Amino acid sequence: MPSPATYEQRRQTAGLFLLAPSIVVLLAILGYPIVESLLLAFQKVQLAAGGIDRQFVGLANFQRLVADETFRRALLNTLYFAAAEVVLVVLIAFAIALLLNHPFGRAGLFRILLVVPWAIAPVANAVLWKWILNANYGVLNGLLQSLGIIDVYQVWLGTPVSALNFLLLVDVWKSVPFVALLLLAGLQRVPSVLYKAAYMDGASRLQTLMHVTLPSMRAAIAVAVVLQTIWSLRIFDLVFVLTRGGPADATVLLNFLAYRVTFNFLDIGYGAAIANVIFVMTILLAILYIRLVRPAGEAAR
Amino acid sequence: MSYAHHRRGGFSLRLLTGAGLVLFVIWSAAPILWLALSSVLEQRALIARPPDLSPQNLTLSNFITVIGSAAALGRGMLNSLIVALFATLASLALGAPAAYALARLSVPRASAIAFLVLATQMLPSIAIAIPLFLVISRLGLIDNLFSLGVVYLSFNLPIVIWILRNFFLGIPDGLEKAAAIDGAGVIGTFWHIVLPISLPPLGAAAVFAFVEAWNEFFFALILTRQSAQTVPLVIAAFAGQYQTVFGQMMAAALISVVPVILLAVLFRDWIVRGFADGMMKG
Amino acid sequence: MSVLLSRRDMLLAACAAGAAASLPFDTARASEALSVFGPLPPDPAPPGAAKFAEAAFEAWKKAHNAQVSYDLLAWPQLHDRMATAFASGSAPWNVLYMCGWVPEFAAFLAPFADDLPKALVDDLPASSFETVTWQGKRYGAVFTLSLLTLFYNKEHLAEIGFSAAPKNWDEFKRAAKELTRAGRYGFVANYGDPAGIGGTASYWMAFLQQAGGKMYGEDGLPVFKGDAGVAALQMMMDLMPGSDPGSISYAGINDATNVLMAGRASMMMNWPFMWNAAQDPAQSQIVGKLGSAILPAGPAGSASIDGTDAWTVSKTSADPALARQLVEFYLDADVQKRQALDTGWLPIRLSVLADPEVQQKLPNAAVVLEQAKHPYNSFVTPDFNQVTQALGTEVQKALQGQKTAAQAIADASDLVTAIVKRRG
Amino acid sequence: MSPSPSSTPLAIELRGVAKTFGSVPVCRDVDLAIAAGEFVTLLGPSGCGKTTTLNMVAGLEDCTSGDILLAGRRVNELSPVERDVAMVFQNYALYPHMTVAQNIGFTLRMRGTPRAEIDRRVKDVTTALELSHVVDRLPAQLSGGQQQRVAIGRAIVREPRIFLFDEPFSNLDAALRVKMRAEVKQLHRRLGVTSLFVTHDQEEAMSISDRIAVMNRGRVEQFGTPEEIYARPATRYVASFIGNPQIELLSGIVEAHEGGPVVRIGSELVRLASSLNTPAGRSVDIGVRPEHVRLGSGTLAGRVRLVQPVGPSSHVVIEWDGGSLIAAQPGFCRLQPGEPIRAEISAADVMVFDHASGVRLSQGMPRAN
Repeated sequence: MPSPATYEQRRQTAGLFLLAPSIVVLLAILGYPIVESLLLAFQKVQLAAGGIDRQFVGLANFQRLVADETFRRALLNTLYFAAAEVVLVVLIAFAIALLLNHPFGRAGLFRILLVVPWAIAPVANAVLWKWILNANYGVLNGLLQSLGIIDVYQVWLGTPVSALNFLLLVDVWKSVPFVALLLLAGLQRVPSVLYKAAYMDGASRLQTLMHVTLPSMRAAIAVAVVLQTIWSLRIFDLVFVLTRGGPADATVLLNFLAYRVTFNFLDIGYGAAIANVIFVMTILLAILYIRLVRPAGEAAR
Repeated sequence: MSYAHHRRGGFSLRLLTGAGLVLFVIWSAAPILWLALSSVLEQRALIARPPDLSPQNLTLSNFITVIGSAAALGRGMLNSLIVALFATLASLALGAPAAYALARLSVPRASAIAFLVLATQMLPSIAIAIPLFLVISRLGLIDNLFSLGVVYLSFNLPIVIWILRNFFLGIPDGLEKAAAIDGAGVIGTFWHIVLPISLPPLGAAAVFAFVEAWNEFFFALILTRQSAQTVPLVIAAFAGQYQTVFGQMMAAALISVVPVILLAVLFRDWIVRGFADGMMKG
Repeated sequence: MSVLLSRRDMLLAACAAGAAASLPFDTARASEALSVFGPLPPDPAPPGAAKFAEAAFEAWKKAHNAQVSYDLLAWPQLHDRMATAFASGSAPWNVLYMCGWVPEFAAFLAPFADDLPKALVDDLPASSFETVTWQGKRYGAVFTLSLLTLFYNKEHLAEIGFSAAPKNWDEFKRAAKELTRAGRYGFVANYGDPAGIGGTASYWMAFLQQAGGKMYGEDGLPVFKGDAGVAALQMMMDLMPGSDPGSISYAGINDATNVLMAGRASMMMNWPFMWNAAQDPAQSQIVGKLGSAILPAGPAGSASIDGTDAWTVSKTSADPALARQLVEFYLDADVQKRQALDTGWLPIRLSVLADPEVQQKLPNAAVVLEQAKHPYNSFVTPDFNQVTQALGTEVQKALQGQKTAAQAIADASDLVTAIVKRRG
Repeated sequence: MSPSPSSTPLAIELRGVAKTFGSVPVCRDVDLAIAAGEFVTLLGPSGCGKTTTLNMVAGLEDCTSGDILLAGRRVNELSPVERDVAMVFQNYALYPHMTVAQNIGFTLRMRGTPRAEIDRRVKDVTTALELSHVVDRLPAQLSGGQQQRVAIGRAIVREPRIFLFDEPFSNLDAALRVKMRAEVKQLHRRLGVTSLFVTHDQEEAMSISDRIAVMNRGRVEQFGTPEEIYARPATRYVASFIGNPQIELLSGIVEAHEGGPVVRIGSELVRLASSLNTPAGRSVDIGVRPEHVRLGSGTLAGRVRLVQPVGPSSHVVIEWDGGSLIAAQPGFCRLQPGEPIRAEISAADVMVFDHASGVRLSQGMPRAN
């Protein structure tokens, strides 16, 4: 008994059928909290007996943001941090993916080693790095001194620029594995016939990389960049353990500030406003990246 | 020069690759090595300057204590395993079909939907913590592994969809058409053709979902009490207000990473195998 | 022996407590059920969670036909879980541990401490109620006398001719300077985290009181923008040349404690719990070398701050009387004594502090008791976190040389005024 | 609608089929009637709508309007499997994770054929296609020709009603392409299954087809046997698409002349068959195929510009004041570039197209449009 739907109609129907469960799950779990947090950003929220007191205050929270020096500092820190992290993570991860895709790097051991930094519980990871970077008994100081690179122990987390960049380093270390895994998956779908063709055409390795590998990996790179941007703008645990935003707010990043305002100051409305700034920033950056990296063909679709 | 030979490269490239791999190993392993050392040394050796690695400071007491307190760590790991397996399997089971639909099944406004799905992950989790807690506590599901797993599912699902969708977009049309001609329906095509040729991204997505759920801290903190505590909370318990029991924390961290490594070993083949050859774009 | 290994034992005990607490609540319905929210050992945990007074605890439960379930969490996470639960209006606990958060959460707490037996209250330092009182009502009872005192390396001080700890600011500064040599530092502190009790701001508050200043006036507005405030900060700045330069980066007190225990710093301000840790050869290189003394006197004498570890009772508690009785049990003289002897956390009851056995086992008990005779206000308010964040950040800037003491204090005063006014 | 049982219905029939993507028309008003057992090719340049037409027959794309009938039954709403068609794809579209045997057997598996029968039929097919020794290999481990055979094997294994080929040889080198062409032709002769074949290679189309539908911009310009298409192209477009080297087209105006109309192209007067009955003054294009230019004598006086030997014959490009022409000479031509030469265009074989519409003016058709 043939059904009256054509191939395309069937595919579309099946598509809606396959998509629906995910959408339902996401809406059911995240729909209310997301809408609620958007609303909270326009409210003054105070703890009161039995719960919270909410009062609609329009744009007051956002006006406060404009005048908030810590917020401005956090915004600049975050922009620097996110930009630097995305670039570093994608470059390092790409290099690692190339290495692991090379016949020398095919050993399974390398792939297992790859995931370990990412698999360490973030709490333990942050505490580990806190010890490594300690100004008095940290092994990094000890190592660099014994190699003759530094004369005296350095307070890595003591000055604004240094502290922020060490946070960056640790987060890059932790973030590279997944992006490398993603790019490795991308590398593995570049048909070897393309490499063979490039070889036959006499393309140099660099040319092959630029004209064969990279274009074939556009999708994987786009995913990596967008996801890493989301994660970089959300970094929190490292700041919480390593520096607590210090010294003197030098390493306050937006998400940590949102946390501090929400959970330490219990200024829930203001915290929601900061969180929404991150939300909007992330969306804008994501759209930008998606447009930049999207293959020409898809743009026309 | 044969092509296989060319793949390996000339002397300088092989040297560069070798050096790169050495660097990669140092970069990945050195901090881990220090973690491992920290777990088997007395704390007084670690705060010495330089760290005192002499054998009399070696101790297994951290591991003995941590394993001795198996009630907490063991239960934490079991909880984490249940939650992470649920979140992983569910996010793949829901996410892969959704990604396929958004990539290839002419769902109207697929790009916009995909972006909205991802946008749910752009709001920092801190912002949704309180409303989410409110809902879950009204449902009486605080300190419940299922509710924690479902929350992780909602965090992993968008990322899984996004990763897989972009890979599915690159599958040549011909394969699906061939499958249709061969008599496979949409679901059959997805199951027999699309999934098997997408093992590397599926492997990456699975490892991602598992690790994220295994290690998630913030929601585990607010959504559990005692019985549903996951392993990151158990590890965090070694860091108190006045003292961090560093060696035990590192020992616990090391133990807790074993399942993830086992997973990586298990999925290694998925991560390695690619079917790019023979599916040139039509 | 049991003292030396106690930190491990306590962790084990905590795990056991966690396992016990995982029993479904329903099975406890038959008898009265109390849910207690508190920190995991080695932070000050209650009997049954930490390993002390277990028999007494069992007996108490039996006598009161009560089930006590513990919801224990690592100390740094306590506030977050509590804040989330309160903000959602669904905090399930009857008895809660608080650490300077009473004014913040006062709306959710019962002023049960007003009903405590007079005999008990009389045995507690009157000033211990300062951090648990809000708008005239007593919401909690501090259960361990946890005041900041000076810890020092006796060997190091002897080397520069100090047979006792520095008595005043001048001696303190001089000692710190002279002790900074041969790869060691005279002083170490954890100035990395500006906020909270034990944060940079609260250290400054100790100095402030030593200089004779206070935080707030009668109207609740800040009054520290005077000589005392500036002098306190200047004192901290003057100590810096004799301090571990890493101090500004140590976000937790254990970062600094480790430096002292490694023998590479000679003095630090720390909490009573430090004593036991420094005698554990597995983690300390200064076993037997540690001395403790009250904080050096400023122009107005010695002064400290309060660690404010207190038990409170939730307003929504089904059986507030039973909850109060549990807190009374925690404050029972015998329980307090076991707490001190078995865990190293000092008692709060004056009679127990004066107990010779306690003083003999914990030599610093006498010092802390002495310190308690001087002011030790932690100036907690509902916006304590926000105030100390702003204040501590300004202090950090001064310590880093970005601002003069006067500038930093003036700026801090403006910031704190704005915060207090916003609260309204 | 249903045909009477006695008549043999057409295997494939397209009635007014059109397809638009968004607002872009890809196929317009395509009519085709293909008899059972016929081998028909859709020929045209890329983008002419031939693959879309094929996909619509296969059921892989919907038609915007019109009807598709297979064996007399309207199948617009039927899925590919219900249409019982098999298809060979341009890049083979072999399943990269399946072995040769699994690739070929997949369609039977999808139909629930018993395992033993699958094995047997796969074995038959792989034997017939000389793939027996590679049945356990993955597609990536095969040569291009072997991949091609697997793709064909996958199509024939289930004995479909119709074969569809979508530029199946475009990835093969020239020699292999010719070989595969012969194999497919033989296969068709052996199985007798109606086949619809898409290519942009006119030579391939000519050599393999019973009939060819030449497509241009979404329309079928002409549907006929290879001979008809070559010798009697319906339009200037068809004429120029078919034949190698291409037909030469020369534009001019019809003049009345003693003995019939002529077109003046430079100094040469090209005589038109009088039966064309073209009025003087009309703008036309003259199409001259290389084999219809005779060298050595004639009225056309020009010079040799280029000589291209292609083996059995040589192509000589001659130019004169009216333009240039290609003449095909049998054998190896020894003319030198620059040499003066005379040529004659065979009046009987000249094709005349209306300049404006491109439609060929043929005998007995006094007027075009």
